[in-house]
Amino acid sequence: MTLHASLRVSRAGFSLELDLDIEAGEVVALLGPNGAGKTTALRALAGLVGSSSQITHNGSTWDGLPAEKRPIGVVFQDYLLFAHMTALDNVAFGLRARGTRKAEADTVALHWLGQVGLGDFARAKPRTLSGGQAQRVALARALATSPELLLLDEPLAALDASTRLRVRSELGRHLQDYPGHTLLVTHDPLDAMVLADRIVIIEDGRVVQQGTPRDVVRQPRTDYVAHLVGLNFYRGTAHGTEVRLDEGGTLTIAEPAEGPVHVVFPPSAVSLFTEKPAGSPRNSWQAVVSGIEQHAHTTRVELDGNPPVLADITTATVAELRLQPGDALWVSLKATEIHTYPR
Amino acid sequence: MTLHASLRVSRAGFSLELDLDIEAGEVVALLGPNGAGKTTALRALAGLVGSSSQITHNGSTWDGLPAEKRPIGVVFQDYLLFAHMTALDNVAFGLRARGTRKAEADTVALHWLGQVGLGDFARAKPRTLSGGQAQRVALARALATSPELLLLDEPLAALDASTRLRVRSELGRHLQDYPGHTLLVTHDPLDAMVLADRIVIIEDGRVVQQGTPRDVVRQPRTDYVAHLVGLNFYRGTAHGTEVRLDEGGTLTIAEPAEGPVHVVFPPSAVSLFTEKPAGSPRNSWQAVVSGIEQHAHTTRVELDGNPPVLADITTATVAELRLQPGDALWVSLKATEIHTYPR
Amino acid sequence: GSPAPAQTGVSGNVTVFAAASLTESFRKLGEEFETANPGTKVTFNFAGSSALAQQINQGAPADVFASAAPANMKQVTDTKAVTATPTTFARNTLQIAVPEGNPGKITGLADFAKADLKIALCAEQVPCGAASKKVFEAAKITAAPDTLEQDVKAVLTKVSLGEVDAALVYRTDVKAAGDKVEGKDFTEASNAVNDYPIAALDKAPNAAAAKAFLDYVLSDKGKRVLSEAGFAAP
Amino acid sequence: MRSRLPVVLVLPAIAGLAFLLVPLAGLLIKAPWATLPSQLFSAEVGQALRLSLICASLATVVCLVLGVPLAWLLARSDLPGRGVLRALVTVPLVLPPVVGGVALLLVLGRRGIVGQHLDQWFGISLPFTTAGVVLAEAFVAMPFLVISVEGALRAADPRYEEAAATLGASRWLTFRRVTLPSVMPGVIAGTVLCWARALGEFGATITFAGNFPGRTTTMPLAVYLALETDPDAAIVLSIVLLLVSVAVLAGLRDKWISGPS
Amino acid sequence: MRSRLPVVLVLPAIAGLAFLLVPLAGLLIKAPWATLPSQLFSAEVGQALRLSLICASLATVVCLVLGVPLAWLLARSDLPGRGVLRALVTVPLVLPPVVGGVALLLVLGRRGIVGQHLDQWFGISLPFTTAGVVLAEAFVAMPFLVISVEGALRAADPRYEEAAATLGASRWLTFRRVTLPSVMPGVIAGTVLCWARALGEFGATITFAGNFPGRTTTMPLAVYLALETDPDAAIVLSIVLLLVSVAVLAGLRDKWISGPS
Ligand SMILES: Nc1ncnc2c1ncn2[C@@H]1O[C@H](COP(=O)(O)OP(=O)(O)OP(=O)(O)O)[C@@H](O)[C@H]1O
Ligand SMILES: Nc1ncnc2c1ncn2[C@@H]1O[C@H](COP(=O)(O)OP(=O)(O)OP(=O)(O)O)[C@@H](O)[C@H]1O
Ligand SMILES: [Mg+2]
Ligand SMILES: [Mg+2]
Repeated sequence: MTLHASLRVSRAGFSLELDLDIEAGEVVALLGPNGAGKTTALRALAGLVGSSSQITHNGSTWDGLPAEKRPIGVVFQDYLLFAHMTALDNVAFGLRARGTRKAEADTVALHWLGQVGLGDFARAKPRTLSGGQAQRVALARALATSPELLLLDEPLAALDASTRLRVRSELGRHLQDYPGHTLLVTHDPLDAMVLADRIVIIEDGRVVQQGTPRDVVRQPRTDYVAHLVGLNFYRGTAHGTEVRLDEGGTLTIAEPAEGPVHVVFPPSAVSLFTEKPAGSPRNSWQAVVSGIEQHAHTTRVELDGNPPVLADITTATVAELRLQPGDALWVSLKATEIHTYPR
Repeated sequence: MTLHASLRVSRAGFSLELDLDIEAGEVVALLGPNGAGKTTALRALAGLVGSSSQITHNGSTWDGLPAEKRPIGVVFQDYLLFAHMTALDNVAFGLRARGTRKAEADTVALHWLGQVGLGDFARAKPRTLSGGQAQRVALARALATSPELLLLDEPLAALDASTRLRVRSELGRHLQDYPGHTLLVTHDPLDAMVLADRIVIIEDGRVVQQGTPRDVVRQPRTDYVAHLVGLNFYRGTAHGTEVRLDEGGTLTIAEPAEGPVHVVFPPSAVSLFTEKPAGSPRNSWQAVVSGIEQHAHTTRVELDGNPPVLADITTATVAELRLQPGDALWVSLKATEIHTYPR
Repeated sequence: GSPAPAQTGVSGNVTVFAAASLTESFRKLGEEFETANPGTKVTFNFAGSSALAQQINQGAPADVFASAAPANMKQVTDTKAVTATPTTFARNTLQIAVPEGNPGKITGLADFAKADLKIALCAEQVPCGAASKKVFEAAKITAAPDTLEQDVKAVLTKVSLGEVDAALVYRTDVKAAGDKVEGKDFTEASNAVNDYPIAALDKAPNAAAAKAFLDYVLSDKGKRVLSEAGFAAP
Repeated sequence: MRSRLPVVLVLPAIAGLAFLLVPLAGLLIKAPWATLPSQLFSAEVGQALRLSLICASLATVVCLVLGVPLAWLLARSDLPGRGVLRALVTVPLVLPPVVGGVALLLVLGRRGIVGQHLDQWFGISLPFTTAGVVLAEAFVAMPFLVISVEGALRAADPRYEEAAATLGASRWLTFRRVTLPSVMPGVIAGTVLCWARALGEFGATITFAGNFPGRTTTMPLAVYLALETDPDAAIVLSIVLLLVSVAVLAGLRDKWISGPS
Repeated sequence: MRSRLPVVLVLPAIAGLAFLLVPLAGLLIKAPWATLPSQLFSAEVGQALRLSLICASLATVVCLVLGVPLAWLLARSDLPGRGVLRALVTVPLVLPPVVGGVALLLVLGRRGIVGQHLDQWFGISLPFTTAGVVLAEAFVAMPFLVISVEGALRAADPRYEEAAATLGASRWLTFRRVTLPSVMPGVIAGTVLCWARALGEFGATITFAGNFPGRTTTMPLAVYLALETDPDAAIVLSIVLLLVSVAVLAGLRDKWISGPS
């Protein structure tokens, strides 16, 4: 059973043209930069925005069906919890709207509040909840009605790092058991990677890449996607084991290729030296440090050169090299670490 | 010049007791789980919450000073952009409130909008901005008045991954030049690590750990912090090179120690085998796979054992071992990878 | 009656506070007075007599007060806003008012006791209600009203819309209401005659003109205008 | 923690308060207090007061039942000509109440457009009845409710209603459980206006429902008639009406307000 | 995209609309249209209409200047006894307007508590002047504005005001640039109520300001006098008042509403 959606929304200065197929049980993540139209796509699916979209599910069409008639659950980007109801009543609302009796709805709602770790907050009013707590209530509210299509607009964005891991794996477990279709809008490639079976990346209202998380991670097709998955990314033209990059510079690769290719390698594959390295790496060029960022276990160094490059090095190396912005260094890279694929 | 703040807020079921010193030019990140009181602390500093806090700055006290008399800039967790003003007017508001003439205020505001990449959206009303765009306008609004104390409540939370990197490094650059004091509330350890000179971690209204990002990363003191920085974390008692863990199990370490210690090691230091490994690692025990998560370049495996442990392994290894939840495996760990420090 | 006043040579503004039921006749009188006394201007303040009495007692700059009932005049003499003795310049008697075509088949005052008819009377507190009460007492009839209205106009509205079958109102009001209301005289009406008193105020800003206007109302010309409106001479 | 109140706001606020309250104080000062107890406990005054409270409350209920949906229709539907409708709804405010009463008689009176059928077919006659008082008061007071509630509805964030729709709530359920509670302050303000206006209603009531003690004589009618003969008594009666309404409003509002928030 | 309007809301809404509009239709049907043009273009009616519009608008300005700050004080400050103040502000609604006029006379009349000093010291006398009309209308209409605006203020999210404070805005600036624009729909609703109520004001006006053509005779007073002499003309005058107010409201509201949103 597939949900076919052909979403078409146009408004001044922006148009969305997005064809989405979501299998039953499948989780599709919609990734894209701010303003790409992710929320708009979600609203079109939910029936909240006037559009000429066509949606068919299980042989029936949703076109013209109002939001409340669609078997959906939505977690909104800014929660939209009903301020005058308790957390419990918020979660029970969807069930009550479907005619479930109060006692039963409350039991189910309490279960879902427990699932998001807020069992003790059943009687709390939304305004007394912290941002993350509110987000988790919104999540419980959307899940409580067991919808056929679950729409999540940044469901984890406001959660703190440790709660996020917990809620994410819980959400992951639920989505695995969940027989319906799921569309997850997120900025976080890790959320998409962990939760989604397939990733659709849109920019400016159009799909720029889609595929399994593994494919997207390994073979990004735009700067945005490469940035997202943390790879150095270039366009170039291959002749055998040599790739001439469009923005300047040449790289030697291990597996021969021909024609226009994308070139990627992880920042951790890059080594930095104060002197021109001898040894085996067949790629080495000079570059100037333009930025340094301390990450948890490594340091990311941004280098301007031909080509420019990001390098992840150990903190020990930073201290040893006494790195400062403006320093000129030698960048070196093993040909075997470079991955190419046709454009 | 130091800003001394002794923040005391009490409300039903929650109290905050937090002493903070922020040097001029210093960026302090306040980390903590949902409901820990981060926003409350920020509101007490801003003068937005009735409290018996004492704040002194540059020899003068802020106690009893209303919010509008404090030289502060705040980015709120949910933006709070003025809906009836354009983005430009929002950003110019603080300058206008300080008596700057309209033309000048608009010029400065436009500059700041440009800084956050929204120069083209000067005339847009907040409701037409996407979530991330709105957040960036809020950021520009707070920065535009060049406040002495900058308070940021999750300033990057709604930004997409790629914009986030860009805005984060811009923010980082601004904070470096910025002579004032900065308090950054965030869930994201990476934001804290990249932007902050010092990290203060609170749980339930109390400081549980503080120090430089490096110290916090290397020597977490609570489960929450360990989780945050992605380390396996245990409490134990050392006798020479042997540590008896409180929750069960024993580990052999390289550097001898005595008495109560914390024990940490990164998930990437853990290897998994289907058979008991021979070879050098002096620590090996049996454990059962309880969860598997696909990350960008590695796979994280959660294992139940004595002790339980997280392992990061390559995706190739996952395929090779055909890992499934419920599988029993051998965990192995080199003694040299384990770091201990006194409790 | 008194003779028509000679040209007095008065000028300026004269402010007359007059009961609303005098609106039509006093406007006419005012125009005639202005023509007869060039250089004068009559300004009217028409409202309920009691409201006018209140205003005068609160220091309103009135020259003349023409009340629809002695009781309201008494309110201003009580406070010494008027110390001269007021003069009665017109009288009004009650008539039975029925809607056009007399759907209730009203023949006389006795019909007012019928419970199945809709009957409107003035409330006792207002002059026409007090007069009605006197009439019924004299005729030894217990009226069965459905409503006790606050003024004659309210009663007439109900008669003209056919909401009630009969009402007791002043002859002048029946006349003013036109075709939609028919008036029927009845003998007991003579038991309750309502006097309209008029007086100049002690603190009248234009005492001379006030006197002149008062005299004009009491003159034969004044009487003619008032009798055209249905008032009886005092 | 907040700064001092700004003079530029506080001065006009105090002036406004004085403007509204000093005349009331004037009434209190000049009132013949000696007669108050005898007035207060007279059977007639008690009757009028009870009738006033009952009729104003019933009229308010009528207004809530009809007016809140009307406000919602004006604020949320996409009817053509909403602007004109909205203006038309305001009109009974402008109509002098006596004319409003005449209009009601033209429609609901014995010979009225609708009233003649009510009379012939069902034997129902509204003028001169307590029901007539309620109708007259509701007619005059409803616009206050409609306009207040409509204002509140248009200020409310419609995305909460979208959230309710995605949870499967029909428009009616959404209205009841999401929209209405979120505009409660506006509804309360409108209800207060409406009740107070109904309580003070005079012109339309006496024109449509007449004045018969115990049946249609409400306090304003009693006050008006007292003004004719004994202005002091009228002032005392007004003060009684005022005190009762202040007591009711001060009492009820606090209860209502602490409820939903 | 949204579902059909729910019957349970639409039916009462339509009933409410009918309840308000059918009596007006009744007036229109029974009005002696033949006399309309002559009435409409008579100098007196023109004068009364102009005076009505001017006085109601001035009274609305007075109410805005004093009432909006008062509403803000009631909604945002932490004055003790706010509940009682709020109820007191509602009181002029309940007061029969005639008594309101008496109260104004007691205070601002030539012999009134304040008025005698105004008269002695400044030679200002308010009763029986156009200024008196404005005051009487403002006195009666202000509570409508205050209560509407206060309701809107209490429904508005105070955190936006906090955000303004952190940007260095004083309470006054915050009020002007943040609070007021965000409660604009409520202010507009209140202004409409206030203006309409002032336009229809009769009892307090005739009592406090008297009934002097060209100076204090507003349309409702003209209607009252017409009822004395020619009831049909009274209906025609009322319709003129209605049409003008509908035109003004329909015109203005659309302009105001499209402005801030
Ligand atoms: N109500 C609206 N009216 C007009 N334009 C809008 C409206 N909402 C969004 N837009 C515009 O439509 C485009 C898509 O916005 P959308 O909210 O779908 O983006 P998004 O991908 O969800 O962004 P974000 O990640 O920041 O939430 C943007 O250019 C935005 O400015
Ligand atoms: N207005 C309020 N009234 C009562 N309790 C509140 C209020 N706001 C927050 N709280 C409570 O105070 C505590 C601290 O909340 P706070 O918002 O400071 O947490 P936080 O650390 O900012 O959380 P988050 O990361 O989710 O934003 C929580 O227990 C919360 O439930
Ligand atoms: Mg979005
Ligand atoms: Mg927070």
